[in-house]
Amino acid sequence: MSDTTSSSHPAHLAHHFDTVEQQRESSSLGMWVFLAQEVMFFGGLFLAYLVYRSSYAAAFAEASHHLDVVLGGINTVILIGSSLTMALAVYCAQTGKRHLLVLFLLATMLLGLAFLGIKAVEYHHKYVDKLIPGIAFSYPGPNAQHAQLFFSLYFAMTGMHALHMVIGFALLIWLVNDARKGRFTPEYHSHIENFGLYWHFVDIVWIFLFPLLYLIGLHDAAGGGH
Amino acid sequence: MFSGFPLFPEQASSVAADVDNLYFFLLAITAFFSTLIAGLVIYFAIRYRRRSEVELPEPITGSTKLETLWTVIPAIIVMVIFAWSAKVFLSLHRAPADATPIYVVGKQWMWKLQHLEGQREINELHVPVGRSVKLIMTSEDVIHSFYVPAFRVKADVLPGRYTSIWFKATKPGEYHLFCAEYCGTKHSGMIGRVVAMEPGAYETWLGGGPREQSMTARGEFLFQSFSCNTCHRSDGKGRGPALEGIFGKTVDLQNGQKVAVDDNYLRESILAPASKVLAGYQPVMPAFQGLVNEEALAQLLAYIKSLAPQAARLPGSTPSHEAGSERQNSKP
Amino acid sequence: MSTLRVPTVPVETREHYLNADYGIRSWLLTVDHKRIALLYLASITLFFFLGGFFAVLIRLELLTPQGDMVQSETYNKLFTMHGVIMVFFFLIPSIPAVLGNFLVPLMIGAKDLAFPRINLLSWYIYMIGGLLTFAAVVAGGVDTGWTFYTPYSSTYSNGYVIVTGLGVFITGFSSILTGLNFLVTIHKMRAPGLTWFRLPLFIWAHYATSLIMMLGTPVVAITLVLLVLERAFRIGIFDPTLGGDPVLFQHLFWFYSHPAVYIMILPGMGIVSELISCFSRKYVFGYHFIAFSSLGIAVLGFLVWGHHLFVSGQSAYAGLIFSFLSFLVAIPSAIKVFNWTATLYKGSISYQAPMLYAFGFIGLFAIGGLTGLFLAALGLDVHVHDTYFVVAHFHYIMVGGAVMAYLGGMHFWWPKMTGRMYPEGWARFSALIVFIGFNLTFLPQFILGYLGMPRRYHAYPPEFQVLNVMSTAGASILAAGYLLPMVYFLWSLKYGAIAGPNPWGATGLEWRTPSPPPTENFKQTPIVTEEPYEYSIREIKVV
Amino acid sequence: MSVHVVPLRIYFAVFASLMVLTGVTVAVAYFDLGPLNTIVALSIAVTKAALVILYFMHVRYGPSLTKLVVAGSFLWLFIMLSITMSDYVSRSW
Repeated sequence: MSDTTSSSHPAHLAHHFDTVEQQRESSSLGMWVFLAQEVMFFGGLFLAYLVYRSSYAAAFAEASHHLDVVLGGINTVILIGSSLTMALAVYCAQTGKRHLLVLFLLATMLLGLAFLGIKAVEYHHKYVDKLIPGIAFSYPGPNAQHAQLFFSLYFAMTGMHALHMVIGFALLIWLVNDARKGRFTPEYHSHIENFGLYWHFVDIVWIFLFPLLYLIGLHDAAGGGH
Repeated sequence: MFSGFPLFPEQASSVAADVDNLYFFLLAITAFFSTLIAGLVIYFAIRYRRRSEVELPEPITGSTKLETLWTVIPAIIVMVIFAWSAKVFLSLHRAPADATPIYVVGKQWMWKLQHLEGQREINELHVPVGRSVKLIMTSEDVIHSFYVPAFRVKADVLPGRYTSIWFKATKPGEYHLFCAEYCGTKHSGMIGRVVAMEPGAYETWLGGGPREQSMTARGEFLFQSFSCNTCHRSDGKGRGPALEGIFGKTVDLQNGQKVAVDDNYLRESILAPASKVLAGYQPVMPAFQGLVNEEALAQLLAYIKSLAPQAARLPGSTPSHEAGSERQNSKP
Repeated sequence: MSTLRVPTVPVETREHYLNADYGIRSWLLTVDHKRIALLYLASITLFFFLGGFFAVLIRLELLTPQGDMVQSETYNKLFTMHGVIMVFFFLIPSIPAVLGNFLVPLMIGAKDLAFPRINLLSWYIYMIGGLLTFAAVVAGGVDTGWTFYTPYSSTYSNGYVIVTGLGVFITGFSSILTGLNFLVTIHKMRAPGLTWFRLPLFIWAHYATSLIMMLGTPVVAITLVLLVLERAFRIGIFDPTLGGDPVLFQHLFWFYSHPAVYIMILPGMGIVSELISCFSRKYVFGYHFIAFSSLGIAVLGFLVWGHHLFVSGQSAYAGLIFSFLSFLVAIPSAIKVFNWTATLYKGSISYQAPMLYAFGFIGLFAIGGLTGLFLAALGLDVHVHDTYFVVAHFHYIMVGGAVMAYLGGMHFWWPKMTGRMYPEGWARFSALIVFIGFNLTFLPQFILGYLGMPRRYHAYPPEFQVLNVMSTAGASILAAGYLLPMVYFLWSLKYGAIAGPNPWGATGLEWRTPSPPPTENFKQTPIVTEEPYEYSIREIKVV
Repeated sequence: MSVHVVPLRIYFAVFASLMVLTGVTVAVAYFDLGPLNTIVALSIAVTKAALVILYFMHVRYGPSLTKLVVAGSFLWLFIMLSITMSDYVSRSW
């Protein structure tokens, strides 16, 4: 009975929730559950990677020499940096620093764009080197077949990751717009917080992709052969 | 057997009775529990039918004793079934060491079979009664499944690797051979028959027909025409390891791992030799992927497996525990 | 609490969710969970009859052994489209998206699901996926089997694999969003006093189902993405000629698709718990055990997918593990069946139509579950794998179980959804017909399977004909049984008696609001002070 | 509102640790440690992910339900990976 509806119903409280607290907790839980789903989505790719890496370890190590560790490393730094700016954006939303919020969101966008740009450069190198399975692929040596598997997985995994970045970028445009209009307050900024969770998740995926794809063959840099 | 209105398949192999006994046991359990539940539901429904709109049933919320009972009893029953079925499965899975190999290739939509003696058949398999036969199977295209209901055996036939089944026919006759894994347009036409014959009749059948070279002989011919013998010398001084007696051993690889030399390892080592190179050798062998077809590959395997052990020693080789007989499952 | 004779207020004079607004826009843009449930109801019914139409053609073809009615390509497309449509577009959304959508907020005293707009989005996603798949059917169909096994699907099939795969992929997200909505709603939107152990078992079942939707569906989604890439670009992941492993596809596919069976059956179990309790006027026997067995099934259900791979070239040792785990799932299912039976003991049992469906469910699910033991048994599965035994088994679970429960639930909550009663006599008759037709259709298939008739066979050896004819005869009866409710449900919309808020004298919050409910479900947020299924108190408040 | 505001110095400390760990994982990759290479690389990745989850994503300060969701999702991932691998490692046994 004790319904709280009419007493204090802020504009941003949807009709079917009783309290702001309930709405905030619901949206946060919803986001976390969504991320759990994302873990399993990428999990399928990691499983495929695990299976073939364990079967064709040598070919994978050799094929990974064709990835650019420097660019990959720079991208890792950029992406972790963007996670920091995103975390700071959430901080500003929590503490009501409206202009800084916009600034940090823009910084996150910029770093995200830089990441995607470097990724595009890497993809282009692969295209020039004929290392894109299904489009242009020619790989020397006896491990060609299994190297193709490596590159298939490389493109599937980084491609899915990049797609998530692109979606994140689109969402950021929308968030920046809302933030400029001052839509977010210390009481109501679920969108910023939830987007932050999403962005950090994308960062975490990369934290695993980087060593698994770029670093596995470094220690025998002499290259291939077995 | 191709007519009438059967309710139960013929038992024509040594394992059929074991499988059927398990089946009858499970049927009995199913019959008992479905009758019990249906009986109780019907009895309660009649006995406690609503007699008046205002009646109030006695409140009963549950009974931990009963819950324990109907948790523990099913648990015990399923564990019994598990143990029993695992035992039957392992006997289906482990071929006797003396089983005669027959090589099977599935393709859309036919079965091609090769006997060691050289006979080749299509959609028909002749086997002797009373002798264990092991089918070493692969596919040229999609996944098929070799299924002989009367023998109660089945295994998927995959492209790119070998799988196997074994059986010992116990009753002469003709039995259905089905492809059980959906494989495209004429899936239901990928059928044939297995003819189980008395040993005498089987020998006659083997002797009849056009004179064929044995698989080993053809394999030896291929071995030489591909010049395998220039590197895989029997004295162990070639660029590749000597192959005499290698089948069934466990060997050390260059990367420190160990691998059992079974049909699938030999297959991979011919088609993509760089994947798992023996310790002490260089990856210099060319890949034969696309150069040998499945039948020729089977002949090469038959030849390599026929090579008797020699004095030439492999680095770090040890005899394997099992004779590599049922190792048809391997890495992708 | 007398039932059935409470037509106090004519429905039309009161505002409720159906007459709150009119026009096509008011439906297509609605965020009311009850209206979205009806959108789903209309769409899945269409898909059900489309899939059923394919089933009829399949059964007609199998009347004769020669395979002489349609070409084998056509036959392969028929069973593929039957499977794809029934599994992904009917069974998986059926109970959750229709009854769950309608009832979850009502049962927990909420005004709506936590994310109403996402709920509407999920219906649109479902429709987009459905239309894509339908487009593939119209364009010429797909012939891979609903399991899409590689390398047939990736390399050899001539059908519209990519379009169908994308359709299923997209629809997966509708399932994910529905599950997400339910999870958050059940966690965060329960009425005051409605503690976890006061929740109806229907809610527990949907909670467990939602867990599976969230954790399983994304895996099949990425699998289908890889399949589409493989088919479009030959990237090699499932292609043995490039070192890929087709069995990996099966692992990924069944990691979702085995738990998906529990997406279909768990909500049905939830419905049956409600029905048995209501029509015997008793607290559900062993409430906690039923609730936890739902969670147990959801968790264990994720550990058993490999029993689909016993003869697929999976390692024998992995087979042993999967077999063992599969047997464990039998235990929570057994617990449920025994508890339902015990609920009847000393009850006050009436045989209204929903209860007849519940009885049918118990019987058919018992057989379906017990024959599952045959398939979990390694040594026996080798023989019956990929035969009609499997076909019979999973139809007993999915059709005998899930569809029976779905129909039972539709009959039970139809008065709540529409405010009208359907003709009871016809409903009982159709329950009987469905039960008889179902058994006649699928019992012979167990025998066919043990005889060795493989599934997906267009033509078959002549000695199997008698059993196939029996099966086809049963299917005709079954089809009539499914058409009947369609007719009298539609009839009841106009001519049915006014139902009143609680025609069955049931407990549960959904019966404490008028039928049909107002847009925000309750005039005031209800406060729950009693245990669930309190039939012994017999104070069912009618608002 | 029970929003926990994480102090800025924690964000910067976490960022610095992530950078250091990135450097370490690259450096270690140049040494041949045998099978340890993968173990070290993954341990570092897990540590980094844990830092991001606990601090950037506020799980450390969040409700236990969130912790349960995080733990559950990784448990499920582990189930999928480990049971599937049980097939691959035992195929040639």
